[in-house]
Amino acid sequence: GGGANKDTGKKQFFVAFSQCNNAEPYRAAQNELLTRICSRSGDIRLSISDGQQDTSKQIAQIETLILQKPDLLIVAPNERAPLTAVMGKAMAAGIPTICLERDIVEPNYSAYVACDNYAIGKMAGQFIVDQLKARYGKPRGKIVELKGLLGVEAQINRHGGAHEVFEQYPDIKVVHEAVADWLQSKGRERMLEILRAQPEIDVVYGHNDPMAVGAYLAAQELGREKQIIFVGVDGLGGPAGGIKKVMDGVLAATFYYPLAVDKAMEIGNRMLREPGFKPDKKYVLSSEIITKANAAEMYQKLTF
Amino acid sequence: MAIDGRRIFARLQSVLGLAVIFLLAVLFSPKSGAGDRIFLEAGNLTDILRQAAEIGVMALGMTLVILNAGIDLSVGSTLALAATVTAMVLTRWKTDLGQAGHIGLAVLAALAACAAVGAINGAAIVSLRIQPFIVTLATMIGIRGLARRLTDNTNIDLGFGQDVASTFAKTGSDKTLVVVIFATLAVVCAVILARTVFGRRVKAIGDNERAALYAGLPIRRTRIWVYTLCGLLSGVAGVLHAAQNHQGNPNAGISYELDAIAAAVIGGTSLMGGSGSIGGTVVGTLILGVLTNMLRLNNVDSNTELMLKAVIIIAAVWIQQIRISPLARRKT
Amino acid sequence: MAIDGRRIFARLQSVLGLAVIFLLAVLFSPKSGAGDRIFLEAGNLTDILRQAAEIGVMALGMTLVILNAGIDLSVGSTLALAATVTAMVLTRWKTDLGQAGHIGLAVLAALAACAAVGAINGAAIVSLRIQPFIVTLATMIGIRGLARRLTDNTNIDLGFGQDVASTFAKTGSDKTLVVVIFATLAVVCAVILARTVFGRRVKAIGDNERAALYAGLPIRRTRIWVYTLCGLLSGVAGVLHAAQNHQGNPNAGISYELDAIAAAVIGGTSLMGGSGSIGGTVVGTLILGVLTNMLRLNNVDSNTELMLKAVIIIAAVWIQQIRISPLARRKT
Amino acid sequence: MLTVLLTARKISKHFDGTQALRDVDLEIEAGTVHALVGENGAGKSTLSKIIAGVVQPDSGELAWDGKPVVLRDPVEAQRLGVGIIFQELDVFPHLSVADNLTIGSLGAERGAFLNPRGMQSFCEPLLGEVGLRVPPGRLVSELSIAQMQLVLIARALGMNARLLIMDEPTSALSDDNAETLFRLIAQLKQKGVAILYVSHKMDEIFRLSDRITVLRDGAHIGTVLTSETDMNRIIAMMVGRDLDAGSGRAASTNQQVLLRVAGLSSRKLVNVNFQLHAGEVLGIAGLVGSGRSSLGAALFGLDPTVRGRIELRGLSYQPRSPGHAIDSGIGLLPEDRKTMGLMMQMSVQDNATISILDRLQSFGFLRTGAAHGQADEIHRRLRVKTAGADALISTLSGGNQQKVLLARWLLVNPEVMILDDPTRGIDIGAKYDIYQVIRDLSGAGKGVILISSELPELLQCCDRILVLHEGEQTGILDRAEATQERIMALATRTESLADPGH
Ligand SMILES: Nc1ncnc2c1ncn2[C@@H]1O[C@H](COP(=O)(O)OP(=O)(O)OP(=O)(O)O)[C@@H](O)[C@H]1O
Ligand SMILES: Nc1ncnc2c1ncn2[C@@H]1O[C@H](COP(=O)(O)OP(=O)(O)OP(=O)(O)O)[C@@H](O)[C@H]1O
Ligand SMILES: [Mg+2]
Ligand SMILES: [Mg+2]
Repeated sequence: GGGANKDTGKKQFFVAFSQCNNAEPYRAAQNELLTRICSRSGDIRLSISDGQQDTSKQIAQIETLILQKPDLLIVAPNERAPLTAVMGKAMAAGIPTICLERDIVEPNYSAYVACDNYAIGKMAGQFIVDQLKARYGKPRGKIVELKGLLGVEAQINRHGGAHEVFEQYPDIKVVHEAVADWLQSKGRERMLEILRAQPEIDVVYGHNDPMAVGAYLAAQELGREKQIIFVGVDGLGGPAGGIKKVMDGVLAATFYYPLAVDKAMEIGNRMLREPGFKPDKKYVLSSEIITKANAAEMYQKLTF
Repeated sequence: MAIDGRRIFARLQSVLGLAVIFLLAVLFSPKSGAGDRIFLEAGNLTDILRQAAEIGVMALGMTLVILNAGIDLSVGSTLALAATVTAMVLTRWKTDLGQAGHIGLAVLAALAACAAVGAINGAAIVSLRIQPFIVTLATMIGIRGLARRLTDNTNIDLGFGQDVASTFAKTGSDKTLVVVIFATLAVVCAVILARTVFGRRVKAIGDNERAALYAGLPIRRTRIWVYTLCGLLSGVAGVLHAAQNHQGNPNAGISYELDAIAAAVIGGTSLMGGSGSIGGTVVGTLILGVLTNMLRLNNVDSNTELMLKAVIIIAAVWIQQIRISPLARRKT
Repeated sequence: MAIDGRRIFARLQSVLGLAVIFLLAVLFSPKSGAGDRIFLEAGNLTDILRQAAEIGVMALGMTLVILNAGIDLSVGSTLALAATVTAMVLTRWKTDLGQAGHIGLAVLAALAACAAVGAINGAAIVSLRIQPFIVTLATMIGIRGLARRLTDNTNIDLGFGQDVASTFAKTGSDKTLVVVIFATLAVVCAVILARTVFGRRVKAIGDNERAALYAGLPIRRTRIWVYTLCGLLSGVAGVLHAAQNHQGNPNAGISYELDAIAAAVIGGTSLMGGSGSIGGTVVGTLILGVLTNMLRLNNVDSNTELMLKAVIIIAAVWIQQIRISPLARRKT
Repeated sequence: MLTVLLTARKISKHFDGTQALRDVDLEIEAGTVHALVGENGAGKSTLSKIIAGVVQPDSGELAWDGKPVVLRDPVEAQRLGVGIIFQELDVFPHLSVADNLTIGSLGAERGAFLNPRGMQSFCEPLLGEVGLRVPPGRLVSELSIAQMQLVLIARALGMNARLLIMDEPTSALSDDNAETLFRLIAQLKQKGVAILYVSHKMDEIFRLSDRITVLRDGAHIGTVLTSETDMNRIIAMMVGRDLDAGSGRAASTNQQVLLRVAGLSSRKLVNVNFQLHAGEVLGIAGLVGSGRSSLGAALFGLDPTVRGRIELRGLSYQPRSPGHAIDSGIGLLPEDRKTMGLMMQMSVQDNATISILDRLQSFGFLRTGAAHGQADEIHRRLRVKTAGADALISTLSGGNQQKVLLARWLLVNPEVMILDDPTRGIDIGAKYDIYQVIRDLSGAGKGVILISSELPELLQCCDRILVLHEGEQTGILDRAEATQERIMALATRTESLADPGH
């Protein structure tokens, strides 16, 4: 549990963050932001563990974390169902637990910070429709969709939200859907073949920025990048992130997927420091569109 | 099978690596509030066993395959198939067999499917004369596709209610049950290898296939059975996986084949076939389990963890074999 | 190495599988607006070559390793290391060598790092006498950790501007260049294997290590070089990967080792060591490349794609070897 | 009247490139020993394998007890009662002796579970009969090659066969083990078992057999009653030419010491001392497992536990590895060509030149022409029978494989050549060729160490014979004083030696 800081006598808090997979740029950005926030407050010892995209590993990790009794546990679950039980165990052990962006099956947490991928899908879909309207004067056109790993919540909802919009316009067709597993290299490979099979493409909608950038690389090689509007999701800061790609003119737009840890720590800090504080069960974070217009400003904000 | 002194010595040695890792884990274990070493807490030690059990069960089958001079890359996909089939039968079928009957049916269906995958592997290897690596690589790819297709790319949740699926998940994730299943299967496999005609043939064929041919051993039949058993054991691992994770996930078990092979090989089984043991594989599984637990308890940065893991795996394997005569490990 | 009729025949056969897949691809190719088969468009065919080049270059090194009766699981991580080192040197170092010099430095640094990884693999295998599977599994894990650590888990972007990094990406993703590099390296490796003392020794040691010992061959030295070359070639693949994807991604190349091994083995290289050829590996690489392209051009559902792929791989390998005498592929 | 057990009619078999058998007839009667002889590559093993159901003939028929049979696999042959000891020592190295004896045998594998006690009582008498004293639990990979041969003989005995095919069973055995085998054969004959005996050793053939069938180039040359023929006639039938048995050689007079070994000990050797002069042939005699091969291995840098002093041409020599030994001028032709000699997936040519690649290269590239020239010359000299230098070595008959290995060492051309059982499995013509090679080597001033299980061979070829007993040197006999009896006495340590210290 939290012990006394020997130097100051001030109470030190132990915050544990069970990250599902460090090895994704989005997750790395989350870790970075959380580290900054915690070090700013001075009395928080933060430990980040990496589930390495393996649910069993993440469960095992949380099990060992429970033994170490942190003052606050933040979990970014790799998968919904499997983590439900172990987070229940953490709650039962009296550890305040915050669940990030993926809802588990039972509400075994003190608070849940949600990001609405379906809403993001709808925003992206609407943006694409607007672009097509601008291009043709009416809503028509051909879209290529590059999907993330099938079955993952973000993939399902970013797909579903966008399609809800597309379906209102019979002349807008998704002519090719390919799975590129969130990867820039796969996005590029798949797009090369798609470009061969589809002589006309107006928009590429990537479920994340790297896949959209990969598609851009492929189009560039065939000299068709000027004819296509590339849209991504995530809007990470830094030179490798999607915002920079919008500034570079590679992507027409990207949609900020909230890092969520800032909100989580805001709630967490109050739970640690305000004895009477009862958090809400659920906080929903909203996305933001990033285009050339606001890219520079967002880049400043989200680059650490 | 008579046992002479040298073998017992070799066996002791193969525990040496495990012992060293165990000691390291104790030494570096963080302490709990009460000052106890967390690593040594009963809860943690049994956690290790439980966590190791899945890979362990697969590694048992893998050991049979490797002893037979083969390899099975499809075990991870087979595990996913078992998990999804179990979950589907539990959540989507209606039966009037009662909960126990329904669960039995689900498990049987999963195991049968996995045994069939193994049998297909074996049959393709013996009848088309294609290297096991290629055949099982193909089934690894194909069965993954099948599992995803069966579930339409979704995870099937088993839930936390009172229904049959939840009951299955609750029962099947019981620590004792999981560990007992692993232990039982290990003993069964060890007995098969050491005490049955079949087991001896498995080794003999892997040891020298031409001699086996000359001796008139039923090479094809034996081989098909070996892969069938391996598939079956991956199925068991898959059922456990489904229960423990409360879901049937078609993307489960990716790259588990490497862990299963590693457990067998760390335990002293030679990839050239013919030499190795189930005991060794259990030790190998535990080495990997303790190693992972040790690194995690200490909350090592995950990239550092990977680098440390590399070094420790090599060190552990090296310790296990340093004193074994160099002659014994030459390819003959 | 003289060539007799049987060898030529065997060589023709190993192209048979490729020919069949090629025909299938033509047959099932979707048509473009003008009614041409898209598969046969020059652009598509060269795309296949370019895409196959990365795995192909790795498979060349893998062939040397497998001929030597080894295996190298670390090639995917090594590729990632090369990609990240290249990107880091390009984006984070300042030099006054001019663009060409800077690019040269980046490539050299990446290749040197990868050759070092290979040399470490080789040295660990020969001096600790641990099975190559384990050693390279450990480096596969460890080097992945290193690559991630170097970049702090982020992708390093090469950008789309006029700076040195962008120039590198633009040059290095040129189709002709990539294909020429692959072809050149394939020829070099084939010559090494068939015409040099070193190549002969690589095969001899893989064929029968004990006999090689008695024949006084420098086993340790040869083996270290084999793994070094394999590391170096993975490095080349990694540099190409970075250029083509405009980024140094520490998570690149995951599970590429399976593809590289598959290319070699589909091309007829035996995992038992001693038999196989570079030509076969090139064929194996192309079989995989055409297969993937064919399935994707037809926009097959991704799960069906996996299942079809499994069946076609087995069929292709089977076709390649049906007429080769059964004795030739028995383990002796 | 003897009953014909097995009849083979017009058996033909060809492998790609070679006609191994051409219309061969054979009749084997119960209770007799039928010898099968011929040069290396004549087709003896192929015929044996056909009868054992391992190889299927292209044409021809087999009859068993007068009834036609088709043997599709070894089990069918075993069911009929055919047992075989294959020429290639195909054991299961990672299984125990007991496992090797009982696996696959029809009787010993009843039921699903192994019966360790039953196996024990099955194996012990068999091991006793062949004179192999090792624990049945010992792994076969830990045995010497002679011991493996004994395991295979025991295994064949255990099958209780009515026809026992022995393909060169004594090629790896020393004389005392061979004697045991001969006694066994006599007993089996008594019991009515038929034996097809393949060997290159004429004395054995004439001692054991009732009939002799001669094959040459896959053709049946003739079958004769042993009592009605003699060795020269058989040899003439085999080779189709007259052989020069070669006289004994003139004793070497060169006094230059090439190799001096003093107080050599290792894990398996105790205080071995000798000198080898230029042009001298030193024989090493001893029983199975007496350490003869270990002595060769120690000099060749294969044993890290060697202690003692070795000098080559007066310079101290600490063998580190075979590579180092070769560079220092020592060569070793190993006793087991399959596991220690040949790269089975490589060609004849590549196998012959693998140790001299450094000489065939410029800037690391092989000069193929040079390789061809040198190897071809030696293959001609040794009369290697092959479909061509590019043929895979695995397609050669055992004896020809051995010649290719010898060719490898002739190409290396070391100062001191250690030959460990060089005539194992070699036909009589080839054997003379090898004796000629030994003479040539010593004539050229090389030192030769000849390890052999055949005393006549040692007596014929050597200037002096060093005898080992359980790793200890029990004596060195000069050519003049050496007789079979004295060597055996030293080898079994029934004669005390000149130096009472040992
Ligand atoms: N599997 C095979 N493939 C190709 N050729 C073969 C094969 N087996 C035997 N041969 C050839 O058939 C011929 C007869 O070989 P076989 O082994 O029967 O000879 P052998 O009389 O037993 O000789 P040795 O005394 O040397 O053992 C040889 O020319 C040999 O090269
Ligand atoms: N690979 C091995 N592992 C363990 N022991 C061995 C091995 N090879 C030989 N031995 C044992 O070492 C001793 C000496 O063997 P060595 O081969 O030197 O004798 P040898 O006189 O050459 O006998 P052989 O006639 O069997 O070749 C024997 O007792 C033998 O059983
Ligand atoms: Mg023979
Ligand atoms: Mg010997």
